[in-house]
Amino acid sequence: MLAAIGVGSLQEIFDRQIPAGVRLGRALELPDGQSEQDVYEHLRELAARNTSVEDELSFLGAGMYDHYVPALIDMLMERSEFLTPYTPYQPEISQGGLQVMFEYQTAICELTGLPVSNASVYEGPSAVAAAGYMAKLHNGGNKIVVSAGLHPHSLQTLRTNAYGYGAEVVEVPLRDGVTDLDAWAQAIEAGGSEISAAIFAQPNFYGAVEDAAALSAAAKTAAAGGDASAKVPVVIAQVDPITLGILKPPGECGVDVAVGEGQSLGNRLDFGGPSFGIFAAREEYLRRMPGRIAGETVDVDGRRGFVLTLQTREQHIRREKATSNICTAQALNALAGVVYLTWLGRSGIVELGELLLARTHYAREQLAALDGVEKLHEQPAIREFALQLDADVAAVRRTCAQHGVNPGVDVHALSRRDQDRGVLLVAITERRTRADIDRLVAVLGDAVAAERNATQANRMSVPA
Amino acid sequence: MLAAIGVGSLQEIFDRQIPAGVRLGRALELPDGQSEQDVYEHLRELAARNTSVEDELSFLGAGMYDHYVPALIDMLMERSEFLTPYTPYQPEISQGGLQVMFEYQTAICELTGLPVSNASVYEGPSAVAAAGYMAKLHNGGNKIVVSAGLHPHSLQTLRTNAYGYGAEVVEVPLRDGVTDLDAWAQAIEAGGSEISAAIFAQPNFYGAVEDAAALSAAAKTAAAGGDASAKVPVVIAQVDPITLGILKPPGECGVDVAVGEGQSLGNRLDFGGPSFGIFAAREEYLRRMPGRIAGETVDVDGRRGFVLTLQTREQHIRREKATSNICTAQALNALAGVVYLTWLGRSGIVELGELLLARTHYAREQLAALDGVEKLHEQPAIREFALQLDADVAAVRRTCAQHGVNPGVDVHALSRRDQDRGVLLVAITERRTRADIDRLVAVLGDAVAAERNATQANRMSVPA
Amino acid sequence: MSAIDENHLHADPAIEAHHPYAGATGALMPPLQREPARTIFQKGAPGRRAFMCPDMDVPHVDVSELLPERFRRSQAPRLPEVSEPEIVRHYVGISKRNFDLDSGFYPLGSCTMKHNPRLHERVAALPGHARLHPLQDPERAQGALELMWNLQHALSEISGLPHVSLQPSAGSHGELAGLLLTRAYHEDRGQTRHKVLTPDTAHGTNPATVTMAGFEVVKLATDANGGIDIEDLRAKADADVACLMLTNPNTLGVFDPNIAEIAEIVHGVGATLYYDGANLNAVMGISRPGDMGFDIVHFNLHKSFTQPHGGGGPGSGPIAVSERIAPFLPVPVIVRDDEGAFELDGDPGEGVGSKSIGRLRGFQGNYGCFVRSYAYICSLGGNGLKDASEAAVLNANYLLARLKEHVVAQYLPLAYGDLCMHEFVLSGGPMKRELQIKTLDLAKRLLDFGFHPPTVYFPLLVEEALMVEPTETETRETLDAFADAIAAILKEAAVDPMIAQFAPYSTPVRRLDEVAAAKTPRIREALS
Amino acid sequence: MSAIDENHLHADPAIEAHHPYAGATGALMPPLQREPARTIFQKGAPGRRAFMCPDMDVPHVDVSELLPERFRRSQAPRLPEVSEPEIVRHYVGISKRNFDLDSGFYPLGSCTMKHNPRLHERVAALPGHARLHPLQDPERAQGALELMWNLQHALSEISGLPHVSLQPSAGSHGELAGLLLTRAYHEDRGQTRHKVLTPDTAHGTNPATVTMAGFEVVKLATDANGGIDIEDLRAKADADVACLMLTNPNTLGVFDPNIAEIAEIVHGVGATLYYDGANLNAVMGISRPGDMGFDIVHFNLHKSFTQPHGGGGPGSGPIAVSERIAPFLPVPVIVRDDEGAFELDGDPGEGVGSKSIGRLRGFQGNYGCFVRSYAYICSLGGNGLKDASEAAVLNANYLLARLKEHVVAQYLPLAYGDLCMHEFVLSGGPMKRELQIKTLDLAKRLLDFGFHPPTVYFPLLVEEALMVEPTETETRETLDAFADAIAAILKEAAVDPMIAQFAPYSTPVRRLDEVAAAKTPRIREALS
Ligand SMILES: Cc1ncc(COP(=O)(O)O)c(C=O)c1O
Ligand SMILES: Cc1ncc(COP(=O)(O)O)c(C=O)c1O
Repeated sequence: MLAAIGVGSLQEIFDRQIPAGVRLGRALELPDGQSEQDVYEHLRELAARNTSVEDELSFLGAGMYDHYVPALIDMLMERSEFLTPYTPYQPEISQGGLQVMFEYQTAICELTGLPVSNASVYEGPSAVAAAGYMAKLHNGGNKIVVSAGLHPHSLQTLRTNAYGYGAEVVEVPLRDGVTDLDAWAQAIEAGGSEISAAIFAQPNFYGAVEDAAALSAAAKTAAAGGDASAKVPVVIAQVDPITLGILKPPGECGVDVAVGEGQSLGNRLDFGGPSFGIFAAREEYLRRMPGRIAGETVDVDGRRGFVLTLQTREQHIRREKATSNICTAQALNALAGVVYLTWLGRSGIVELGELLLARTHYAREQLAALDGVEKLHEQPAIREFALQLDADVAAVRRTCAQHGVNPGVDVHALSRRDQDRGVLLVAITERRTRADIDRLVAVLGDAVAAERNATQANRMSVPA
Repeated sequence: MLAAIGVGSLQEIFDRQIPAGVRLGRALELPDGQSEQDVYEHLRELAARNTSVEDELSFLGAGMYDHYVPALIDMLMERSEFLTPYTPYQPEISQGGLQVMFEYQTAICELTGLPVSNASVYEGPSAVAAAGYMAKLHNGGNKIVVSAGLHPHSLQTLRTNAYGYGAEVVEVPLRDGVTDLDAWAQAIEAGGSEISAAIFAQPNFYGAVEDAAALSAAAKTAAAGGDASAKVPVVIAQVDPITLGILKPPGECGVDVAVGEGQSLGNRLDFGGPSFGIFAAREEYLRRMPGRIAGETVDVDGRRGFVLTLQTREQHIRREKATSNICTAQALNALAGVVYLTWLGRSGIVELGELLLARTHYAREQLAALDGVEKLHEQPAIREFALQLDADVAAVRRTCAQHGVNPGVDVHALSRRDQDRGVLLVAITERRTRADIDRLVAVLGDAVAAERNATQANRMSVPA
Repeated sequence: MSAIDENHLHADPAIEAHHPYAGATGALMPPLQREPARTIFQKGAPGRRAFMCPDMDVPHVDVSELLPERFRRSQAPRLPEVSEPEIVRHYVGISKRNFDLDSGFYPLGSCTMKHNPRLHERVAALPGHARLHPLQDPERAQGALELMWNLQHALSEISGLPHVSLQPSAGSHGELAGLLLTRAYHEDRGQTRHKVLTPDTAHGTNPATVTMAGFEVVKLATDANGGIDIEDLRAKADADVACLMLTNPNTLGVFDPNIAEIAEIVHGVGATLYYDGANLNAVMGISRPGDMGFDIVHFNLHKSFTQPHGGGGPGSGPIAVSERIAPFLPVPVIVRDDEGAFELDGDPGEGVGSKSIGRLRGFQGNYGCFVRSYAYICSLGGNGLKDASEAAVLNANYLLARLKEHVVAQYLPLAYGDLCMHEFVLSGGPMKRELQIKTLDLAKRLLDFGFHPPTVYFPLLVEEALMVEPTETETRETLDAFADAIAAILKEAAVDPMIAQFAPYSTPVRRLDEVAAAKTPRIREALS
Repeated sequence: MSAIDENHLHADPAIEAHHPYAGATGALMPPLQREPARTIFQKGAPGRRAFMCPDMDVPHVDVSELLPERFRRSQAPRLPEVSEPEIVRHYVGISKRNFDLDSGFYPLGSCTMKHNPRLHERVAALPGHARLHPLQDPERAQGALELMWNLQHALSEISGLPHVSLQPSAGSHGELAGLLLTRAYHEDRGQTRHKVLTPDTAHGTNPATVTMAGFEVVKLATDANGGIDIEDLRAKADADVACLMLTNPNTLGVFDPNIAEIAEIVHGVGATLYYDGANLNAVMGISRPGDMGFDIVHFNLHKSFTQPHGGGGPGSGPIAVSERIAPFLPVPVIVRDDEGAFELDGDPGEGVGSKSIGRLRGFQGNYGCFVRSYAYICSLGGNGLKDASEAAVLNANYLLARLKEHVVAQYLPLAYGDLCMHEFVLSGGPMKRELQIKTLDLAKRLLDFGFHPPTVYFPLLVEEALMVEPTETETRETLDAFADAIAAILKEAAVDPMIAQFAPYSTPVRRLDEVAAAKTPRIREALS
């Protein structure tokens, strides 16, 4: 090969191109390469030091959930034809991937009740930030009103991004577990035409079902202040797709843009990623949406086919004028999403929603009946709810762990907000049976009791 | 659909065809159907009650071995195109499977040094029995001489089958760990023209490398008794394919037929199956071989292609005159086999053989140096060897298990032969590192010592 | 294609719509499928490799000290020398030259090509199953033994026979077990019987097994309804008959209406009645072999219980037997003690296996297949199994009806009866005579329509037989499309039979010279 | 095909050999690939389903009691109604309409389509990784945190920069992080800068990111050697420049010979130097961005570190930074205590992340990608990574040389330089003028030869650009075959350019009307 190239050595190729001053004159200080079995053993050993949802009875949620992933998804995701291609730049030989995107978009439109969807963005929180950016492009406002009911990671990600694109984030507090409608309307009214977007989560971070229609309507009315031609904020809802089998879809609640974390839909937990972000909107936002969009067309022989479309939104065509910088997104994860939705099917998604609703209700009532445990709010909840413990959450969780139970997320540890002290967020998926819930009730009840006794004892032993 | 069929109900279809007297008038007494996740949980729970080679440090072998299966094999075996077709009856749309068979046959021929191979039989022991049947078809003899060095399962399977096809099995004992050459020659000579086959294992069940060339030569000489035209037995060797990178191939040792268990080649343990059986032979046996054989040919346009060939051997063509009744064999497992051999490659199979040889030697010497532990024989061993313990093997194994070590197979428990009392069969694969072997030495040493002390103590406490 | 006059191909619009030239532009075969076949031995280059050997971590000892020269291989076997990416491309590439069940309809009669749920692959791959050594102590393999115990129980209930051995590796292995059991049973009663009756509709494995088990085949005729000719049976059933092997419904898709009488005759002469379970998919939860009078049954887990076929295996062929056969069952047998713990008993003192014929293979059978089939049974449950059989029979009858609707019945009449069980057999005789295309041509032409053809030329007693088994997991749309394809091919043949005679046109290779392959067998790659 | 005169296609034997009609019989597209596209929404039937809901095992409460009517969905979303076998067939079927890396050569420039070892999929699927909840307590996720720590360390060593954040989800997300870090860095020093320099060879994500991060793009020209035009840089580098974003080797495959000087100029005006790591595959273990003077680097784990592309993601875009940038890194950061235990620190008091820009997404990043890339780094080791880069550069230069040998160079000259790094860019200008086929035509015709085309029409400054990146995992035989194909297409075009102009012919669909697609977008299936 060197002869064909016309060089005397491999080294020569590098010497002729890389200035000596920036060449690394030594070997990389990394371990030696290993055989396949050795790497496997090493990674297996690392995995063994993680307590997965297979190793304990877990009620962790707060953004990612241990839903059952049907086996056919693994099989499809592992097919070379889906696993190994790049983004479909050559549509003639990428009809498989493009059709999946088209089907995915259809499913997301159906779920959200919105007419357009892209083919995925990275994940949930960054989808919120991306929607915020789109709103800014849309109406030029530089303030974003956001409910405190958003996931803390979404709030933080929004702030980080807004710092870049130059928007101020105004947080609206909750009341009775849901966005304070008055404060919401006031914040929007106060911002006036500066407001680019109004964002809330449905259900919100604490598991409460928001009155989405009321929030949307209030946002528009408050902004318009009676003026029909006034600029109104883009109403953005961060939704949990798996609840949309039973929950009124954002498109029917006056929402303009629905974003959300797609992990629940057939994606594994993977310690937080990769998963995918949902991004759907009303028609008028189509040409400002971020990410790939597959569209239907015909070939020269009149056959139906699919292409990446509306690419003039995108970075590779529009560069600095692009509506987003996103390039590689989450095609394979979105494939899992649409296959999952297909597997659930039209009636399955409703049945699953109702099962989650019922089990969640059962768990919530049973747990709230324990001494030292109260509901954080009385709002309806679908598959997750917040409890207020009269005990140190960290200590209670440690005790539960000793019994193989992970009772849920320590909200304060996640959010670092004072008002979240003592709050435990419990997620119920279809994998958690009634027996599992009963076990949680028993173990958590004991743990709370023990912790309260210990605290009590402690208090008493301290001289007044 | 019923209307199209022209019946009033589904029941009618059955009523019109199945006599009432043989209809099951009740529901099957089996549990109700379950959702996918419930079945998964149930099967996972069952799996959790098995101690796999991931859960302990295992030196089990005796026919199946914990070799590393490269990940690409899983991927290929799970491809729908390989996993789900039937036997390739329509060659035009089965070229993938047929080519794999052809490649497999090539690899097995290379390994064994024999010119023809079929596309697989069920597994090891039944391959021995099938070879015995072929020998009977070949020369009409009704006695099979067999070395006691065969795996007990092979011996037993051979006997079961021979009971059917009407052959007597004569066992030749071992001496110094290998087939007693004199007894072997005598048995064959004594049988004369009645002998259809002479069978030995290489390496044998106790891990010893046999002198295959001497056994083959002796079999032919003893039978012929100097008469060149005399009927000679078919010499059959049961081989361990993974040793054939370094061990002289049967084809170069005068062996006529090589059979063997293929599990070591890229197949998982699966508690004993499915795996595949190897069946290779000299040219003259080609038209009497059992099982599918893929052959090369051309299509009407002159393109190279593959078909199932020599089908006039087979049951679907020849029925009662077929050379075997085998139909469904082990195509997918054989695929794993040839992919594994390809992955190892020409030099890899030698390197692996040498690694096994060296680690086996190390383990054997270290273990034999323990008090109360001796080599059962001094013959060369490649990746398995037998030890004689001066202690109850079952008790020793129990103690080791408490330390997470499975030191190998209790031969007596497997064979039920008196002479196998106290014999432990230790297998070393490339997955067992030197550190693992050192741990085995320590744990086994302690266990043997403890067991001997206990026995000693016991003896002393019993009044003489 | 030279043989075909392109012009009249387009004469009939119905033909045009289905013709492979329809929309010919853009319809050429993709290059990767069109490539001439090259084996892995023809790829790579010296020194290339995928495997990286783990470290030689023990003290170096010269190989010659450990393995004397005369036992050593002098030259490495000429295995391929290729990189991992080359291996992946090679096998992924040739996989695309296979048709498979996940890609299309596969109505291969007698093979029960039902959907293979992926859950089964997932659970079979759990390390506790897949990486369990077969000689693990029973105390530490309780999950596996319980699974086998449960599977035995389910198969017993489904077959209506009390005892099960999971050991045989496939259907034909089960048959061999059955005949060895029969031999042992008779010999135990001091009888040596020589003959085994098999109907002329029997699958080839039945007579082949008879010979391997040391018996002689006696053929039974089929009557006008497609069942056993009772008179022939009566004539041949004598005290030298060891067994009658029967498939019911048989390979014609006909449930023998005289099954009770047949059993009586067979038992009357002291013979055993063997049930070839390949067609069990017709009757699960509906009719049980044990209740019909069978003594021994084999199951094809890879048919009725959806173990994937793998292009020709693995399979699994458990057997169920009546009480009188039970003592002879293969060892080891699974036993359960009072505390519910399971054991493998290789030498039972009494009862099941106490007079065992011995082992049929190594270890405990194809456990990996047990896991899948057990998962299947758990998924469906008792009622689900019955539903499956009902749907299988419904689908077969619907497809049959659709084929009767068309011109089809004229050329491809149903061989026997009017309804069918889970499969049916058509005769291509009229088609051959009137349209000049044989069943083989029809089969090959179906490939161009994206269907796997039915089983052809079996059973032997039907002229130009076409044996169709749709299974329960196919949709009505698929059955309709298949019926339409058959009709289209017949119509096309009426215009020009050469189209089918020269088919297929859209496969990586076309008709292959099987005669040449058998005449001078090339069964391995020649290496230099 | 009507546009092509069949007769002269066969004029030249070299053309004939590669022409799709060669051996036309038997070369029609298989029916399953030829079928018109139908989406899953067009399949199935009312009431069909795959999912079976687990038991409602808790006391029944009416849905309306739990969720008030006004919050409830009135009609179920019109998701497909299909059985499991239908789902499998549908998606397996459409998967066959994709070309993929496991099936053929994929020299997509800038995308580093190197082999994806299956070991990575195996280890990523281990439940301890795949089923680990992102909010698991760090004490019980030590394996995951250690893996991330080790990966950070490796990336730090490879880039020559001390601190790493794994959080960004892809390359462009890393870019965004990098510019936000730049903003924070300057603001921390009391400066508000507005401009970011990007060369005209930059990937589209660079300028797009600049805008998203609130900066303004200032373009830099490319000099005759394919590097940055130093004079242009000097002219534009001023105190309002926040950053220069550079790819090195750049998208022309050229390693900028003036990199040291560039760094000096950029640092001289107080700006940061950002390294777009998409082309890192050229220099691993050979030259390090940190040593070149870069402050911030993003990695594309899905390129250099072989995370499979999945048809457009997932990816992962970790960043490495110099000490001065470290305080601004995203949170949480991984810390290790004295006993070696790992923690996630969301609010570090000092050092790394102490003045953090905040989060860029949920949780800790695309951990599943980390597992794969970490496995890759463990497999190759330090030397193996260097070997990989060397082989990538060797392969690129060999392919370039092969393309120069042929007539090719005349029609497809190398745009810049004589050697290249891991990829090179040809210009199709002469080809277009002299042979009447455009780069697009060449690309489409390559499809008929079984190759994925190179990246086309990028970088923008090269006329009719063709950007070729073979990667190190391809064999010489593949490179030769690709070079031969290009030569054959050019030769064929000399005879009849319409062949390429109308290509492809062997794909499930042919050229698609993209204009119509954008004009009246149909981006979802219409449902009734
Ligand atoms: C009726 C019948 N009997 C027996 C068999 C043999 O079964 P196996 O292939 O599992 O050995 C078959 C399989 O084709 C069959 O169809
Ligand atoms: C040079 C260059 N920079 C940046 C990117 C963007 O990377 P990603 O797709 O991971 O966002 C790419 C990917 O195509 C690229 O080639």
